[in-house]
Amino acid sequence: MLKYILIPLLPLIAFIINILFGRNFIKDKAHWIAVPAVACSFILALSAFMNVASGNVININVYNWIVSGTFTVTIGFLIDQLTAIMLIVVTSISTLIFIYSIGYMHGDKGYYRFFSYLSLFVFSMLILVMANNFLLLYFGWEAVGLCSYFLIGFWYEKKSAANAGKKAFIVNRFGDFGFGLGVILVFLTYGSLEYTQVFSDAGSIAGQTINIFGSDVDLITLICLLLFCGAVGKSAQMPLHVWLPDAMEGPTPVSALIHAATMVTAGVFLVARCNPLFSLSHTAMNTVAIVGGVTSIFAASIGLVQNDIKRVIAYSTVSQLGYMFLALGVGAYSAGIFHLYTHAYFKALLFLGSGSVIHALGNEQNMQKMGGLKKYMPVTYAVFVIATLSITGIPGLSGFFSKDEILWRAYSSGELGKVLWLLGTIVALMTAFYSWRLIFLTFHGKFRGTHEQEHHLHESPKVITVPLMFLAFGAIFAGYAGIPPLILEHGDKIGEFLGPVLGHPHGEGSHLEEIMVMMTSVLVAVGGWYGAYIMYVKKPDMPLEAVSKFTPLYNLLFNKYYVDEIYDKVFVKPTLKMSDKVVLGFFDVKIIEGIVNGVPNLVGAFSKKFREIQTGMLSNYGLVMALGALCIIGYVIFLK
Amino acid sequence: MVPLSWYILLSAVMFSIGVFGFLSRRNLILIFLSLELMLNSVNISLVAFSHYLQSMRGQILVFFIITVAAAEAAIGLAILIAFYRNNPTIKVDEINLMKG
Amino acid sequence: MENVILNQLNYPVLSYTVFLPVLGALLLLFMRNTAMIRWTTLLVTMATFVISLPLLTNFDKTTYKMQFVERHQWIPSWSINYFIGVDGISVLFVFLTTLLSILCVLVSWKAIENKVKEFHIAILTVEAAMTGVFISLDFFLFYIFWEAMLIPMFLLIGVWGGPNRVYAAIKFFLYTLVGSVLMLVGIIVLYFAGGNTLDILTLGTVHYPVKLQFWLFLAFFAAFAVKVPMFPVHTWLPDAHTEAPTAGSVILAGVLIKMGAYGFLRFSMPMFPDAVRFFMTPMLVLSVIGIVYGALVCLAQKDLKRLIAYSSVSHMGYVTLGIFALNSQGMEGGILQMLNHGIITGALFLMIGIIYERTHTRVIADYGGFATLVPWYAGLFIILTFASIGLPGTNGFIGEFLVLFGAFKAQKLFGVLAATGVILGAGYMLWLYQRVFFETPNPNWGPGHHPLWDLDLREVITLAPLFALIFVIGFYPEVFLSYMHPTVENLLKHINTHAFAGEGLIAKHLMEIF
Amino acid sequence: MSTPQLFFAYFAVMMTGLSLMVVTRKNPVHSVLYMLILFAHIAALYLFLNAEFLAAIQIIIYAGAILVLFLFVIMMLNLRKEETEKRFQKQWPLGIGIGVVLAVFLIMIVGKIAVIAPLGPYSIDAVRSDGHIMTVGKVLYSEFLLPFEIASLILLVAVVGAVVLAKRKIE
Amino acid sequence: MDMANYLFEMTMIMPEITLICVGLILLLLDLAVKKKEVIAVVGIAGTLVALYATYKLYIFNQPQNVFAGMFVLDGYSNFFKLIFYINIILTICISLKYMTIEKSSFGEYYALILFATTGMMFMASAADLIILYLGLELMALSTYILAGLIRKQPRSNEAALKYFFLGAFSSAFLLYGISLTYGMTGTTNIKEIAVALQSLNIVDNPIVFLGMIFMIVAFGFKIALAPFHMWAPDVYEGAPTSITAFMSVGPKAAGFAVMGRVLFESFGAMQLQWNSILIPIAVITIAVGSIIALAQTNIKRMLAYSSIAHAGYMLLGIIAGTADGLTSTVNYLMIYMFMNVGAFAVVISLRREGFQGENLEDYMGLAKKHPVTSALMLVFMFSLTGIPPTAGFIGKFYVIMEAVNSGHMYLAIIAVMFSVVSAFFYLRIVMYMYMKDPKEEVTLTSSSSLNFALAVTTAMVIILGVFPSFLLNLVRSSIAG
Repeated sequence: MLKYILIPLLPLIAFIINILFGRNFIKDKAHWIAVPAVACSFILALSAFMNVASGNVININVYNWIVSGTFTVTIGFLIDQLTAIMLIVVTSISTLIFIYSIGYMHGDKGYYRFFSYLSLFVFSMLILVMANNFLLLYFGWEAVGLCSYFLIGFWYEKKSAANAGKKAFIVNRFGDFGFGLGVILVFLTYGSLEYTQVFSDAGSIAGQTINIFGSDVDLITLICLLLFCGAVGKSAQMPLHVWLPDAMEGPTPVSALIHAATMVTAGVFLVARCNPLFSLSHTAMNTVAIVGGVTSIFAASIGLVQNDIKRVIAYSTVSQLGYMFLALGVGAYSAGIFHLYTHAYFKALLFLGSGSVIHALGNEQNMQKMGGLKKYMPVTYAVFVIATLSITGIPGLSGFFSKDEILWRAYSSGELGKVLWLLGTIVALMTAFYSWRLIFLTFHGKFRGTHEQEHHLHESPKVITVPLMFLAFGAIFAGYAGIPPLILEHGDKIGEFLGPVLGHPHGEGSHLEEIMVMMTSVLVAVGGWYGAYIMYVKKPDMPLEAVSKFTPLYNLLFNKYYVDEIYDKVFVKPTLKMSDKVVLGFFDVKIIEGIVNGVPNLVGAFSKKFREIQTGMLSNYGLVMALGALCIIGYVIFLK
Repeated sequence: MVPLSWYILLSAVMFSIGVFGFLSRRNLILIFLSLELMLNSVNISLVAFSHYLQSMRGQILVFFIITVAAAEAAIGLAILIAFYRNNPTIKVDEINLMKG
Repeated sequence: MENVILNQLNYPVLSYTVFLPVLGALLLLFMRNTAMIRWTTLLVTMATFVISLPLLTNFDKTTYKMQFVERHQWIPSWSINYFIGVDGISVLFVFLTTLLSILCVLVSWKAIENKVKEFHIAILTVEAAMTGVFISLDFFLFYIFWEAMLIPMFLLIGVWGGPNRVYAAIKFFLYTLVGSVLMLVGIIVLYFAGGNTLDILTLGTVHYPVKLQFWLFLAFFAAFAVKVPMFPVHTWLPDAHTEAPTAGSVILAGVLIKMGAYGFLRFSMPMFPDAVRFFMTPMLVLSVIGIVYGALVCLAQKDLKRLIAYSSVSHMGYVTLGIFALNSQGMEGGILQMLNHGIITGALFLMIGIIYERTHTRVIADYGGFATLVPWYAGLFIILTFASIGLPGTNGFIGEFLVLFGAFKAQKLFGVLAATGVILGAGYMLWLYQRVFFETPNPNWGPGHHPLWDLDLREVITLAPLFALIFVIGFYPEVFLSYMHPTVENLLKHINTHAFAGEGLIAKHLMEIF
Repeated sequence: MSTPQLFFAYFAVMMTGLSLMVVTRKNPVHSVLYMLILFAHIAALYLFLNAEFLAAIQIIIYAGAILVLFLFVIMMLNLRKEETEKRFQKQWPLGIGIGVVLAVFLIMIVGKIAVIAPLGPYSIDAVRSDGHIMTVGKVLYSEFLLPFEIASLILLVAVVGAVVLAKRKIE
Repeated sequence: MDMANYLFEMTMIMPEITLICVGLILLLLDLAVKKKEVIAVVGIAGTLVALYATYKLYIFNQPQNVFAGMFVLDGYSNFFKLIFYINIILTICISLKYMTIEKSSFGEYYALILFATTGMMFMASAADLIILYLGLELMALSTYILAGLIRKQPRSNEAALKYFFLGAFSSAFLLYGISLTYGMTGTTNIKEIAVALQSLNIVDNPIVFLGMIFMIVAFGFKIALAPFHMWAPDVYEGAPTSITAFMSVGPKAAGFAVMGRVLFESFGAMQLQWNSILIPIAVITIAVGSIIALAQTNIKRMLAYSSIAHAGYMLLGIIAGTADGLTSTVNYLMIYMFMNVGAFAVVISLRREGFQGENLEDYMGLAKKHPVTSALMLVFMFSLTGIPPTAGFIGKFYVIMEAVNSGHMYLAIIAVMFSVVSAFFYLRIVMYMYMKDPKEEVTLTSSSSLNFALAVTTAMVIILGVFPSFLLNLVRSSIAG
């Protein structure tokens, strides 16, 4: 039992040691604490995976966390199939990225800080996936947000970094607002927050309604939607996607680990985890699917025109996350998780590869100032191509299997599904286009940067390239865990493995259709490549022409549909303005303080007026006395 | 017979005149005189009550009032003189060193 | 005496806790040397803390009854007794009070340089009075402590405070006095209504007419709402917090404003159950407004201390929200949130005091880049920031979650609205943190200009207990929650069984009133 | 109207008139002299009410001592310019108003007053048989002994006070 | 009248006789002895003898009516006498140095204090309106003189003048009231009036009512109830500070003594009527006192208004109309004496040759140089505000309790609200002392007697605040028994 607790605990210990002693003692040896810790976690996770694979589900309660009246919640861990996969994804990628960071962050003055935050993140993420109840999940959920905040704002002296960190946290809070309420509602509905209990009772409330703000709402739908709010925030779905591109202000390993492979997929994990609840509500499922679909095309379209290498990948991430939600929404939970799993590898690879590029160029991120790096950085180029092949869904690589699974599931799940499939296919086309565009702009053609940069161009050191290779391995072969039954009977190992948790969805549709779907996706992948090839290699002038032809569209896309600007104008500015001018300036200062100070001032004014009655002349005094006596006589004798 | 109320009414009128004098005159000495007028009006009513009630109390009280009035006069005029030494006025509306 | 447990220790632990500081204050009268004064005060506060510890360790957590009770005749002609004791709620606040007092002395070690003796006398007397408030079981005694506290507090703000201290001090005093005097009238009415006694426990068992309950509730509300402070009677707080010296702010935020909420729990709830049920919704509304309002104002603040002060308004909104949710989660959350707020905001004020000693400015814009300049300080501050936001793992989360849970359970709308405060809270705190600590360092500071130095040992020691508590409560809140379970359960049972029930009856009485 | 009533009417008219003269004269000396006449009338009224002793001391003390003291002070202060200045204060209309209203109130309230309490032992005959002075004396030195003593104390205080306040030498 | 009876009657007024004799001795002593300290000591000693006499007279459980029912010796009067004694002692203590500075330390000063107090004692013991009147005049005449004792100072002259004229004016009202009451009831004996009211069935008679109103006006004047308070600020400001302290307690207490006695014993049956007068008076008094005090800059004047406000609070006990109510008033008086005289003692200590020390500005930064005096003033100010644990709170608590008990809730609320207003001007003193920087150096005059007075008053203010039981029992047993 202790070994399972150690999985999250080791990174925590690493964090504590590094944060307390890093500054003065450990300094640039911080990785000696962090890397072994997370590596051990990985090993322990593997053993846990083995244990689960042998059919055991581990559910341990460590101690009672909060007890209040009937409300009880424990610190406890559940390691089932879903968790086991997540554990592997998290710890393996973490380990690789930790190692990568040794090289990447070398010489940074916040080196120890970086590793401690990263360790803390791993701890939080592990808590998130290992929790056996909603509140502990929430704990991990918030904690990863915290780490994300720290790491995005790692170079806090840069205003944009500080802003981005803050933005990420606050935008996530919007999601957590719903998530928190959802957790509360779960308890109020089921009387427990434990997964096992909640999910076994899930069906008991089907059809119940709840009166909220005067209208009856389907209870289960409400719960699901509230929980989904959290997922939307964390996984950067519309309309809360705005933080993720900005999050690229953080160091690249962070983008890879947190903002591609692990944390952002927490939302997917959450929905998958709660599949017994979601399955009960069509509305919720459709919402998930639509949000996912819309987000994916929305983000992909933005990615088409971005110039910042990391931002392209970031939008790609958002888009891929949308894919996963699309999968979840059509009931293909295992497909979603499968894509999560494969995506973790190829997206981490993309990020780390871009990190390698950025590192080589001295923190240049604008692709327009790159080009022709192929010959300087062959390893990076190679892994980049692998990752791109994988993400675009070229058969034989991981991405193909998971992506195809999703598209097929979508296609086979009714009319909405067909629409979503179409959407997904278009996204796939776009994905292929911008991914190849990235490669062509970065690695092909002529170098467009400064001479000095050119002079320093070199392949990254081993400590960076080796993890890249490992990831590239994952990007190629991870997908073989889920070969479609169409191709290989019982090939969908992962689907079967997850079956106990996520169920066995079966779409309706013929083999023919399935093959057609598969062919289509391969076709669009190639089509995307071709388009990019034409535009960026064959006819390099074409993009400019296109821009001048479709200027409004280009501007719309380039400016990310002006979402940030709209939020700023509609939410942020008015709130700040209202709090300053209305709440503080008018209500607090004018009205409340006006009364508070006004009453004493009034009394004071009275005082000044009344003291004038005291003229100092004794006849006046006598007059007042006599008048007083008269009033009394008049009042009591004549009026009463 | 003269009814009791006549005396009392006379006393009341004199009392009111005294009050008027007290409130209206400027000269402190006249204010003082008005006070004496008020006291005398009370005395009249007391003696009248005493007479009609066939009780001695009223008259005794008058006796004391006159005594006190004498003492009051002595002290009052002494205060007046002491005051006049420092502030050569006895106009009541000029005496407002302290106010507010 | 069947509903209390007499003091089983062989010394009057509660009396010692209250009167040791008084004794210390008297002792200080005869001292001249400032170092000696400081050390004496420190020793006295520490001794008080140690003496009060058996309250926690020997506490019987299985009962709601008053414990460590002492009772002596005091003013027999009004049947008033010296009657003190603690239950699962008050014992926590005694702990908090004695703990924070030590820190107040420590943090003032260098900050206070004039009228040192008077300052420490004020600290000690305020400690005694605050402890007294929490342990009094006789209304008269309670009121004496309640008001007596104002005197040293008034001086603390007015004598050792910031530039606008006099205004703040007088505002604080009069504001709270207005509330208290109305409560005084309420107490007197209770005295007669409850059978010529001021014994709080006895008064809590009497069934008062509904109409009377309404008026009394309002009278008590006046006192408690001002102290909490609830919207819209909160405006004394920003001034008082801002102008007070660090120790004063800590006392204010840490303990003093808890008394309002404590008053609701100790008096309003058991004595006026019908009124409490009737006023539940208005109270929740005010709480929610307080939460959102306080948070919004924080967004607009330009002064460091003022911002924290307004955040107190917001946080105390959670407290009252939880308490008036009238379920065990809300109430326990509310109580815990009181403790949490004492710890977090207390620590925040300590921190601000520490930095103020170095920079002598409270304007946020004067800061910037302090994470580079004073990294340890920045590190501790971020912990407080997140504790204040209510991040899981810190104590703030437990309180806030339970409160929201309770509120949502009671009335969904308020739960939802209050939860928006969580978003705003993150907004203003993180923005504050960014402006103070992030970005490039403000050129005013740093080597060559105005030297800054990081935390020294005394300051770390001052802060350490609070940070420890933040995590202890965050990870194992049962440490404190376990004390309050029986008490809260009993209180809720009391409200539910004692209320006349019947909304119709309440409505009928209401018609009579208006 | 019977003879006593006619007498009373005369006194009433005279006394009211004299009172008004006292409070309205410009020259204080005139006021004092009007007062003197008023006191004589009052003394006569006392006689009318069978209070010979009081009538006597009204003349002796009030007229003889107190008024003389007043005159003395007026002379001493030598208030010449008094005659050229206003005699009433600014508030005199209010004074009149209050005086009139007070008079109206009092008249309305006490207008119908009559003796309702049980009568005491000092009927006119009883007083006549001993003589007024003797009767007063007897009562004064038995029943009203204590007040008498206090009155003496008051006089003592007056003496002390007058000396302390008005004596010339200071320090 | 046989001798034994006569002696017994003389015993009953032994305290008064003692004070008179001591007063006379002081007058004579003044001629022989130069040192005023001796006179003061003799005066205090005489007061203690009188106190002892009163203590001895406590043996009578029943009220003793002597001098043909003119004089009554009961717990009520005895308790008031206790207040008066303490008042004398404290006043003499704070006067000694002060009157020397004012160059008015006459022997007569001390004698007059004793005579004035004798008058008050007669008032407290008066069982007949004649005694009441004479006692009142004895007190009043003495205090007129005392107020004007600093002959060189125009303010003092003016104070005496105003006090005298208005006092005489109010006496006329009193007499008019007495005369009407006498006319209707045929008696001036306080008890017999009550009997006559019942037996003649004239409780509702407007003439009786009018008589009562006039008496209330006169009493109200002595107590300084609005609107009969107008003299108070001027006189308090102008009079020698020690006499201001004396006046703010003695005559006020005596006024309450007679008011309580007359209203409760004579007009007990007319409680509804007099309540309908006193309630608005109480409200106006509290309001006027508290509000106008806010604008004052002279501390004596401010304390004068404060004393007006306090009179309003005390009136609440009378309004309650029960023995408990009266008890609360008397209790308040006792407490008020300590805190008020204490405050004046501090005011006096600021007075020195060539420096009045009466402006609020003079208190700026006092705490810096004179922490002890400032601390004492702080105690007095908070006590006057009514903040526990000072005695002022006990006093207010009791009267408000009685107001509530008698069903005058709104009065209680008004009273407490105005006590908040009053807090502002008391606090201002504290604020000046502690929170402002001194404008000029203030040196304090102190003397052992003044320190003694300060020590006693402070101690009492705190002790009575924390352990009020002793005083409460004493008052209760005095008034109920």
